[in-house]
Amino acid sequence: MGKKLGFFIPELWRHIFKKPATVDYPFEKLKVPKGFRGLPVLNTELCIVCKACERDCPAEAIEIRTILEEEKKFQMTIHNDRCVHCGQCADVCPTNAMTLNNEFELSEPSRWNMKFRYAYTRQLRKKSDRNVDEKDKEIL
Amino acid sequence: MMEKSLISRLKEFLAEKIVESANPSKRRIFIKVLPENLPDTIQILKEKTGFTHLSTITGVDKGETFEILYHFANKIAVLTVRTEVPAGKPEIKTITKIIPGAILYERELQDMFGIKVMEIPDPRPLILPDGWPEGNYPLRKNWKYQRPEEIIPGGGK
Amino acid sequence: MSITIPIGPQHPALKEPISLKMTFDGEIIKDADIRLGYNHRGLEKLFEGKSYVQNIYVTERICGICSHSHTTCFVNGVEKLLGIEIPKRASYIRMLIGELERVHSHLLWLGVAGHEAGFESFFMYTWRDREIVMDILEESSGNRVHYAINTIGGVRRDIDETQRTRILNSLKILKERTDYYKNLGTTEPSFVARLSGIGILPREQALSLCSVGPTLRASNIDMDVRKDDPYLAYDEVPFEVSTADTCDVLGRTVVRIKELFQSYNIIEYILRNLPAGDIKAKVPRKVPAGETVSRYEAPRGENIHYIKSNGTEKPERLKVRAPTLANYPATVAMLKNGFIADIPLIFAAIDPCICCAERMVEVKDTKTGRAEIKTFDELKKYSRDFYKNHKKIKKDTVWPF
Amino acid sequence: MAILKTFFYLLVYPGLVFLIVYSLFCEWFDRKTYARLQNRRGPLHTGKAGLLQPAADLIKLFSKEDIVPEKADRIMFTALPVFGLAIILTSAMYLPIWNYSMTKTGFNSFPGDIIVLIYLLSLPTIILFLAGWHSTSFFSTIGGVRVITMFFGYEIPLLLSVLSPAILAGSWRLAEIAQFFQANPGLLSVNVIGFFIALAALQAKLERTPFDIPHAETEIVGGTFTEYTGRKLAFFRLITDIEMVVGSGLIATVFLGGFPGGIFSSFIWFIIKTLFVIFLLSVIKAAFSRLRIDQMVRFSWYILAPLGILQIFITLLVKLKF
Repeated sequence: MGKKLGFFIPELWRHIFKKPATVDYPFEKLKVPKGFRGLPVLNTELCIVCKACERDCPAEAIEIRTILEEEKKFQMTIHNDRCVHCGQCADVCPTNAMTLNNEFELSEPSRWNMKFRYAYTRQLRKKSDRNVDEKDKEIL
Repeated sequence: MMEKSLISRLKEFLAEKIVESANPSKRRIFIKVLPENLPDTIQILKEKTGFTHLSTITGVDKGETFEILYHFANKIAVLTVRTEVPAGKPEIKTITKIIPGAILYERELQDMFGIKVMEIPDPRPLILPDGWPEGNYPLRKNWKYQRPEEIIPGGGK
Repeated sequence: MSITIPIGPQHPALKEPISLKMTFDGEIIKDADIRLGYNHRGLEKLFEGKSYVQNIYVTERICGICSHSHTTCFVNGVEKLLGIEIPKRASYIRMLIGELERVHSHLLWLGVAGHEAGFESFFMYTWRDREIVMDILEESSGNRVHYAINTIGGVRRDIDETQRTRILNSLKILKERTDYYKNLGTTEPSFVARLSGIGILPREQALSLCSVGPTLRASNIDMDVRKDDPYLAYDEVPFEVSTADTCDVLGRTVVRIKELFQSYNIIEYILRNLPAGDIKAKVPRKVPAGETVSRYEAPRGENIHYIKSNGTEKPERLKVRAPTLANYPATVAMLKNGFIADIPLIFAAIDPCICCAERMVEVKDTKTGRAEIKTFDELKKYSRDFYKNHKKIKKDTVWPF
Repeated sequence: MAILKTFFYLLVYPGLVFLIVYSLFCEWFDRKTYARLQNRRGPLHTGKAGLLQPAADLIKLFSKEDIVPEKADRIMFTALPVFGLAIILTSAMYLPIWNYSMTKTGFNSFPGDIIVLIYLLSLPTIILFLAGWHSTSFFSTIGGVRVITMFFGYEIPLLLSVLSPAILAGSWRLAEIAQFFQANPGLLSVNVIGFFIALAALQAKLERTPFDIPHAETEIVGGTFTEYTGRKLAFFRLITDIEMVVGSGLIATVFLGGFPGGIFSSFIWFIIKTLFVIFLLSVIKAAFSRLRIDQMVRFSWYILAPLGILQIFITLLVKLKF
């Protein structure tokens, strides 16, 4: 390995005329790839309140409360300030009601703004859903 | 195959020191020794069988006893030397004279389980803060912690 | 005359809090003492209270750089306890992500070495090229750092054909760039002068202090868990263990650059021989009682998890030993008799990941922290009051103009 | 009238206002070049293409809280930045920028002013050392000691290299040296080695990579400046920036033929030549890694100083021939 003084200079010189690699971020955004794990969102029409997501969330970011048992009214709170965006809720969801979207600019001035509440009536179970749900008890 | 011959060699060298031995899966060997035999065992392991690399020391709270596991590794197998000390008198001899690299793990053991390591060259706490109250050993099963209520700066809803 | 200087817990050379108490005689280090405990999150206690599924994501958060190593180590161990064999494709994908992670970690380290040696351009260039790997990882796993690709029994995402070709194309650029950095890192006179001959760790000392990873391999000991104790499908993949015999920081740099090339080859092999089939096996939720030791070659060295299960959904005990902790005793030995200027380089040469090494204790600050939480208005009021009183007491400190 | 003129010289051009504005511009130029060499963008959003960024940084520092460490020597700690700025502003007066014509040399051009300029340029180093010493913090003290250690290394090569053009021109007056080389531009090539030595020494004087040892961030935090905040730190930044202008002006005068023409053309030449020197300094900054203090001293005594003596021999040979 010979030592060469100024080995780096040609490379530096080449880069003066190159386009900078930096992205001028707030004005210019990179594309988010397919399958990015962003903000978790609930499709209330599909949720069957099996509570699998609440059970498996490692950050305890999902909270399901019963508002009225007779009317099957429930409230789900997604604490996005605790969420670690692992996507386990979407994986474990038997009806694909939970999904992660492409949103990545999540900063908010207050943590209260990051708690999303969904109040909804539980949907009637379809037969196919029930099968998935029962299997879910045994497997991950 | 290698493990079998290794176990037989270990039994040859350590003889009556091994209380029990197991080979649950490929390349994994567990042997159990009495706490008073531990430094000698490790000395023999290092000199005779080439287990020089101590991976880590694990403590497990088993209620009445504390289990201490010394994980050694070489190219053939991962050898775990297991020993148990009573919870009433948790004391173990240091192995830093044989393996100097064990010092941090032994200090960690002292911090987390309150197992006193005898003749340890540097007994200061390693990871617990300086003002940590005495007698609190976080990884013991009876050490419970109350997670404080979540307070969000800014207050209100 | 010797003086004692605290390096850390907050110091520009340290990216994470750790305290190094150094005793100097002039510019020469006479003694060094490491104090840990500034970055504790109580993870080992936390593991005992969470289910195995949750623990995948908790282990992932042990470290920000080698997140995949910890999950793979954990998941491999749990699968061993369950006694199941995961699909071949799944283990190949795990290996692929693991090697990509190694590439990104080593490129990051090269940049950090440049930064610690005051070679900012090198830092900027390597980190720019590291973005290529980060983009690959983001595309194939959905996140730049926490890939979350592992699940018990397999992986969560598959690699499709477009991703495969994209990774292979990116590898060409990476190989070319790494080749350039290899030449740059070993020929640039000012950089080599900073790296060579410092932080000497002789072979015997490296062995007796139980150091791991590139630190050990730079002392000419070919210990690599991938070869010694093959997990996943490493026994099928051809690769060599990279070593160097200089025992100094330059040797550690060389080892890492060699490993980069090995990783490129492994990735290429994996992508060319990716077996078809499932990516996930069905597994029960409860793990039968038992215990296992799981090892993994993380970018920084040997990573070891001891898992003890008790037949329930939650582990009885999960002990994590990250590679950085194993390298601390060696670091203290290396620092002695060096120059002040070498501290950041020697310390960086073990690629310290402090949050990895400290994961044990329940955070005590939360207890006192409660009283410290203030609203923004309170804080403003506090600062106003502070300055009112401040001026009264120290009027003479005001700038004379 | 003469007094007004002097005041104009001192305060506007080439004095205070011009120096501050131009040094901030040079800092922007340096940062931008450095960034482009590293494939980055550099300052971008303050002013057009980030032109006002250095000024914004300075204003920010001026508005920050001013802290004097309890154990520091309060008087020295406060006075040193001001002294430093005064010294460096004075040194700028000796650059033959506006009164190039030998018939109209001002009060500040006299035989031997090159020595005075070098002397004044070396004083800020002492100021930095004292600033580090009087901060009494560990890191500042080490930084101060490193400043003075380095000072012994690079000052001799700088002097040697700057003297050789003076010997060739047969004058100790900056304006005359510049005029000599304008008359014989071919002779500039004699001093090529000296030019590079002077560049290296100036880089060391400005404490930039590879010689940023006294305030090596990853080793000793901020070195000399560890304890300095707010206005005092702003003063030090200004000192370094102006030192860069004066130092590159000195190199441009003795090695690049000075600034010919009247008040306007000399102004333009001054800008072009100093920016060229600063560009070279930026390239050096980008191309090397930081040296260790012992390596730096060895480098300057084993390589720079012998080269400087060699340069003087070459100059003497050329001088004897012609």
